[in-house]
Amino acid sequence: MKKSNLFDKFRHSRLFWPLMALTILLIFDAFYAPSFFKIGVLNGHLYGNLIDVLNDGAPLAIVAIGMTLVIATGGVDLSVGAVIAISAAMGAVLINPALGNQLITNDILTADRTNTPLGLIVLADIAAGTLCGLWNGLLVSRVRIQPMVATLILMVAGRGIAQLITNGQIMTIYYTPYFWFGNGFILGLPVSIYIVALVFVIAWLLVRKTSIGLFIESVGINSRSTHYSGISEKNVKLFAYTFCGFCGSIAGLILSSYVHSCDANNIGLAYELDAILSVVIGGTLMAGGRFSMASSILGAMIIWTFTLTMYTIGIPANTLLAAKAVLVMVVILLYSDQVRGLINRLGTKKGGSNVESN
Amino acid sequence: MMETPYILSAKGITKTFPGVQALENVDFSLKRGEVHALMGENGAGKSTLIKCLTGVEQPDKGTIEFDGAAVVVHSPQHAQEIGIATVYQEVNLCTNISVAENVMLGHEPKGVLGNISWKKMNEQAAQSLSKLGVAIDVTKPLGIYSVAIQQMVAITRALEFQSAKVLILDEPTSSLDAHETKQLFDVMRKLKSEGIGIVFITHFLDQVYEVTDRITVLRNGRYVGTFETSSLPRVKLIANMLGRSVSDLDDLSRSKQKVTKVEAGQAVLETKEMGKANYLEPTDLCLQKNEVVGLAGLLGSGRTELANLIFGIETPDTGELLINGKKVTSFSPLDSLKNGIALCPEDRKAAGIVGDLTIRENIILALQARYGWFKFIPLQKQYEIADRYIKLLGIVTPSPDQLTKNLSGGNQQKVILARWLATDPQVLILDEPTRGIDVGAKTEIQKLVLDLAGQGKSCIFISSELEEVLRCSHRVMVLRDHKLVAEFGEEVDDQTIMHTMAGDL
Amino acid sequence: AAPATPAPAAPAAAEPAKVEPTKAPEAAAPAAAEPTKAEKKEFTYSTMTMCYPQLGAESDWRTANTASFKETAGELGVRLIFSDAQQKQENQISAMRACIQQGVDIIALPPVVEDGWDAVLQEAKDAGIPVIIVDRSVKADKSMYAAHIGSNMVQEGEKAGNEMNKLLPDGGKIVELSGTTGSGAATGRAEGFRKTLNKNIEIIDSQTGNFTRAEGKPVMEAFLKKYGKDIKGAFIHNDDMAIGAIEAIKAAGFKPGDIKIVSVDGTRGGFQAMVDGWVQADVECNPLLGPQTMELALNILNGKPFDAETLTKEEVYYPDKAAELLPSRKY
Amino acid sequence: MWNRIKLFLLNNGTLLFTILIFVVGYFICGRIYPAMQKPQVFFNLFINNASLLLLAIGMTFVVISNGIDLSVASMLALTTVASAALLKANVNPYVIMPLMLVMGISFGAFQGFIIQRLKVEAFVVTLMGSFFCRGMAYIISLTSVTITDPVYKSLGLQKVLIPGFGKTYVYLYSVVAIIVFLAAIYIAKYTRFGRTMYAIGNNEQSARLMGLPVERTRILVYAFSGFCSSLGGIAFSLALLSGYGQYAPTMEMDAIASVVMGGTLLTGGVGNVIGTLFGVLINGTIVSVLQFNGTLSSWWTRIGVGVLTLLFIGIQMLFQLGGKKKAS
Ligand SMILES: Nc1ncnc2c1ncn2[C@@H]1O[C@H](COP(=O)(O)OP(=O)(O)OP(=O)(O)O)[C@@H](O)[C@H]1O
Ligand SMILES: Nc1ncnc2c1ncn2[C@@H]1O[C@H](COP(=O)(O)OP(=O)(O)OP(=O)(O)O)[C@@H](O)[C@H]1O
Ligand SMILES: [Mg+2]
Ligand SMILES: [Mg+2]
Repeated sequence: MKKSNLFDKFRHSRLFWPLMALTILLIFDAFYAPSFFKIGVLNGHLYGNLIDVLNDGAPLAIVAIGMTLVIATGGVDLSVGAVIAISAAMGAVLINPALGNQLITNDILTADRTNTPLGLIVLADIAAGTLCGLWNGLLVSRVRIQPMVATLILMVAGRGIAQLITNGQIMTIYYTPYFWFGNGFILGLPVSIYIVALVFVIAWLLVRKTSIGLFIESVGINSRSTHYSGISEKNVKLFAYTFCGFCGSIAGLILSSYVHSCDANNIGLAYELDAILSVVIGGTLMAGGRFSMASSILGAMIIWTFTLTMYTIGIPANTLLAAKAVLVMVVILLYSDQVRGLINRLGTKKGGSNVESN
Repeated sequence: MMETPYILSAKGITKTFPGVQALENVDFSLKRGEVHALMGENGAGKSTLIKCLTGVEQPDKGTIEFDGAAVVVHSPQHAQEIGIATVYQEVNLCTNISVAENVMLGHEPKGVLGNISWKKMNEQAAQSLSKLGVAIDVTKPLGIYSVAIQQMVAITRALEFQSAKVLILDEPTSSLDAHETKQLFDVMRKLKSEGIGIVFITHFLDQVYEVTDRITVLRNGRYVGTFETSSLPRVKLIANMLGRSVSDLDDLSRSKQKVTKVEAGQAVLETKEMGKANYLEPTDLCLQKNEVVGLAGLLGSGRTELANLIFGIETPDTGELLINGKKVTSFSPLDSLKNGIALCPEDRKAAGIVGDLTIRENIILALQARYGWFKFIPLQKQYEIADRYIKLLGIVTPSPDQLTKNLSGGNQQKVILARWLATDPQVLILDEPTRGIDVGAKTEIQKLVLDLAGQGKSCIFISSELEEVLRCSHRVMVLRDHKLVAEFGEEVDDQTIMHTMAGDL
Repeated sequence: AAPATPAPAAPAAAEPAKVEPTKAPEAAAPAAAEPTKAEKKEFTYSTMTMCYPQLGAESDWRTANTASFKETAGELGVRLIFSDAQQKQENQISAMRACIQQGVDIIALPPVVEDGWDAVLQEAKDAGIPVIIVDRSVKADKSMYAAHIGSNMVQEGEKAGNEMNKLLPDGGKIVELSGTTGSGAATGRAEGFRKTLNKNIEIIDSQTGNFTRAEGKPVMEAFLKKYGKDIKGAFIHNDDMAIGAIEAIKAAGFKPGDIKIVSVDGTRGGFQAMVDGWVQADVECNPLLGPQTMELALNILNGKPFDAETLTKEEVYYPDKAAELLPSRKY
Repeated sequence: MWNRIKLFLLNNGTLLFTILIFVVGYFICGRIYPAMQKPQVFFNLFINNASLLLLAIGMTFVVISNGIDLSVASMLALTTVASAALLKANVNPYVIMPLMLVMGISFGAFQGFIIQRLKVEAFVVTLMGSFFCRGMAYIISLTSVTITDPVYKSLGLQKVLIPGFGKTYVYLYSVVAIIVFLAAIYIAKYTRFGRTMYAIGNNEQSARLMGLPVERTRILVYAFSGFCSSLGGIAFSLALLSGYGQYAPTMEMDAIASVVMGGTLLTGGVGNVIGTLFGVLINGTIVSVLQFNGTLSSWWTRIGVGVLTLLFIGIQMLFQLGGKKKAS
């Protein structure tokens, strides 16, 4: 009996549905793209599609963590893509500010040099992104602009700012230590996975081991009541947006490290939408309130598993977008109480004596 | 076809919510041309029964007969179409659209092109409202008016249905004053004489005995019985509702409770000419240790404003606020919380509960706010606190992990009270704490207030029930037109206060 | 986002415009509409106002193209009215309308797509302002604009196909990373490539990488996981994607040259990849069209003979010269 | 009389202020760039933004009912491709246009159904709808499809002279947009559907308990937005005489921005279509100013649009705050 209780508990946990979706996707892969599961060892580290999902999905997972908090407060952050571009631009420019207007000389290209120490680059990266988050937070919590509008402003202007930083150039990075974040390995696994874990742990400690998580949920559900309870709902929102900016900056760091460059126009393109989708696939409501960061990370993994699956089975390019729409819709319909009710009813009929437990 | 005397009857209604059996096999029948009271404690299932009758919820079991034929009511819209007009508990109107629309939408007068005729609509709405003695600008959005006005508008809307055969009123009087209530009753009597059946829910026994013909009592979701009002003594009614003897309750509500003596000394809380332009005139108020000060006034007299200013919801622009003799410099709920002030707000739904949080989380919310972001109350401690207050206030719930939005109105109010008691405040401001609360709980809350005063706390008690204010308070201050107009000691009688409130003294 | 578009041929610019007297008067139709202007005034660079509704700043190629126009205008003293349409055709069109109302002398238009220009070209014609189509072409009637200057995407694809043939004389399987689905550059290059590709070379997979580094990488990753060592070559529609793809190839443990790569653009990044040995051939696509366009504009305005169709010359670069040329690349 | 005017001014403060900002802003721009004083420049706003206006009208309704529709731009693109492809297949243009409208309406209604009945977030449903429509457009054709049909050509190039302004003109589709705009004003103010929309936007639960037809209204609102999008698509294909899956990238964001600038709150229940018209005009003016300036780098254009948007919303909010203070 205990076992079934455990299962029931699991079934009602927030991780259940995203895990289900991921499993179904992987089962599909098992049939149509068996190579998906091959994991080999190459140069002393693991290598394979599943590793790629983790590695490529890392920036999205990180952004999704921040986005979860913002959405939980009942807001949304459309600017994360632009924030990614700004922080990546910051890093690229600090590594080599000479690249902007001047011709590259061979010694720049071959020299593994940087104008700024790595630590400072990372700090500046993070500072830039966090500052953007702070700006969003101030607009939302102090100026009281609706979240979608407030972040739309940075969404539009942000890539312009990133271009301003890089002087409109696509900046290629030639500094090897910087590549470690996106391409390095620790104990056979990509560094980016550890970064996700680190950000998650920081966020989790911050949110669940303090009262911030409770406050965020409370603000998301009823910000007026929260205010009346003596909680500074402004600061709670400010925190969420700032943290989301912080997450964006880390994602910017990894993404620019992946491809050794910063293309202000394209880096992190549409990440805001994918991040929102990850959060929603993870079962957090866009109206705010209860949230689960782990589910959002799963959501990000679902999106990347799907993307790589499509590449692998070779879906024609022109049907990709429509296929993605249908998949995500199906996953999200699983959250609809109506649809779930239907599934549960079918399950109960089959199970016969299934008793609804509390 | 056989004409039954019953216009609406329900048999064997059963409704289960996750973890709560809200209704179990409840029968209810309403005659044409009667006023029928539905009575029961908080959480007895009154509102749920109404919701089942009007299609908001679908009952798990049971049948409904309307006008001699079995019906399944799909939705509130359907209910209206067949002739059931309803005013739900907690005002349920749209605050952004005009008063006239709130009254008329759904049966708005049409112009030549089938368009809405705004002129006619405004006229009709104003006329209907005036029947209840409300004269307001109907073109203004509803949201700018007080809860009481909104309640009147909701009632007007229900009455506006020409074809209605049944009118259901779920605690319509909880935020009305005596005069407005009387006007409502006049209208009810008139409708009754036209053969309309009226269901009336209230926690005010006086009102029940004033207008109703029959009473149906629910207890814990179960049907207790239906009685002729005239043949059911109050004590019996209460006994039926509570399912226990009421002699002790009776004692409590009749005897003066103010056992503690207030010692003059350092005021705990003092306002000096504190006010805010367009909000509240400069006001002096002084609260001693162990003291309960009652605020009396008509609706819209500025009591809530005074409470909000003291608690820091709004920042005063004149005068000063002293706590224990120290001047308060920054105003926000958090500052007040740290200064030991607590406020149970008037608008429970919008400013009180956080519906999707559990009862436990709601109760510890303010305490946690005082501890700050990083001093997290351990889970076990949270449960301890929650359990303590659930017991202390008698909150009816299967577990502290129930979502607060699933509680009945009265129990939600208790949760908010618990939230503030948990912070162990020095000054407790209660704005309409007993609205929508049953007799038993009401007495408990009154007792609690006095107990607190006995333990060295102070209290500001706002209520529209004069009797209640008098019973609990050591001093009564009367507000009128957003201004403090008079202050009375313990010996004042309600007549004096009433005249002061009305301004004819 | 529309991607790196082509338009090769800095050297071609230097060549004198071929005289095609019959076409000139007709193309310079504005002269008829505003005779006073044309007759009275001999245009010089410093009296000419040119409108350039740039399409966006989505790629290296595009920013180099913008810079070329701005620099040239600065050097020659041409008054340039520049705007950025952010990849939206509607913005390009409204920018053209704004230019018409400002009464510019000539409009140089880098169209985002070939269709949809009829109405606004007509408006320009009515206002007597000649239009030069830059880079991509438009489908409107030839009488609607004065001249076209740009490159031929199909030709680029053909060149890439020839290079691939040379690199894989014994045939083999290759993959294609194509540009943004539906963009002229992507369709043209794909079409040309297939035209010249030998029969013994098989394109086993083709997927879009949207002309960006970030998407080039995962697409290549997926190819490598799926086909592994079967892949002998790759045709990649621009250098940005090539750089992304090379990251994936590196990570999969391949050595430079294991997979023969033919790319398009000839940007600095592409050259660097050639120096490092990853890319075997890079088909140039020159964005520096500023000088050529301005000269053409002046000829049109002054009623001098000009070439109504200028095709920019396309070079192919190889690793041997890459290291030498790299420092001189402007973009 | 004066009282009535005063009342009108008070009740419509935000809207009037939006209009005032537009007028003053346009005037200042006209001083800086004299070419902008030409009437044709003003009417170009209606030519350039006809489709945006149509999309924004539908979006206004959706936003008022407390929803959001991210699929509008993709639906527009799909309409252009589908109609171009059908024209190529020699289908009668007079069959195609109603067909496209039916497509838009039914897709909108379908989205509304999922949102309302299955209780899925509007943001997500319409985002997926947007992916789906663009995806379908790509499946129909990857490249842009030219329209050579004479009917489309003559409709698309048909100018309508503005009476009293000499040779100043707009195109036929601009007139269509204005007609829809007027109809939308009527619907919003004078029909039960319109008023219910406002009620739902404020509080859906209340609207339901008031016995208003919540489900039907919400589905209709999305259907209306679908109608506006496909009509916008027809206008777009007339203007450009072609169909292409990548047309109007991110126009949904422009539409939302216009709606917001017009004073409609994204939280629902408040706003109107007249404001949206001015939102669209302001949006168009911002773009025009940057085009008339003609010296800015592309990144300054983006930053400029962002800053001007912020500035505008800031001014509007200040005014709203002031208005609230006065009202109380
Ligand atoms: N949606 C719901 N989900 C779970 N439980 C619910 C829900 N609605 C009501 N309940 C529960 O059903 C019971 C009956 O509630 P109801 O609102 O009918 O009480 P009531 O008699 O109207 O009380 P009050 O006088 O306080 O308004 C309560 O225990 C309440 O907690
Ligand atoms: N008859 C009325 N006409 C118009 N506005 C009114 C009327 N009565 C009250 N109001 C407004 O409603 C708001 C609420 O009033 P307020 O909160 O001061 O009342 P209160 O004294 O706290 O009474 P209660 O809490 O019993 O409702 C005030 O802004 C007041 O101006
Ligand atoms: Mg109730
Ligand atoms: Mg009050």
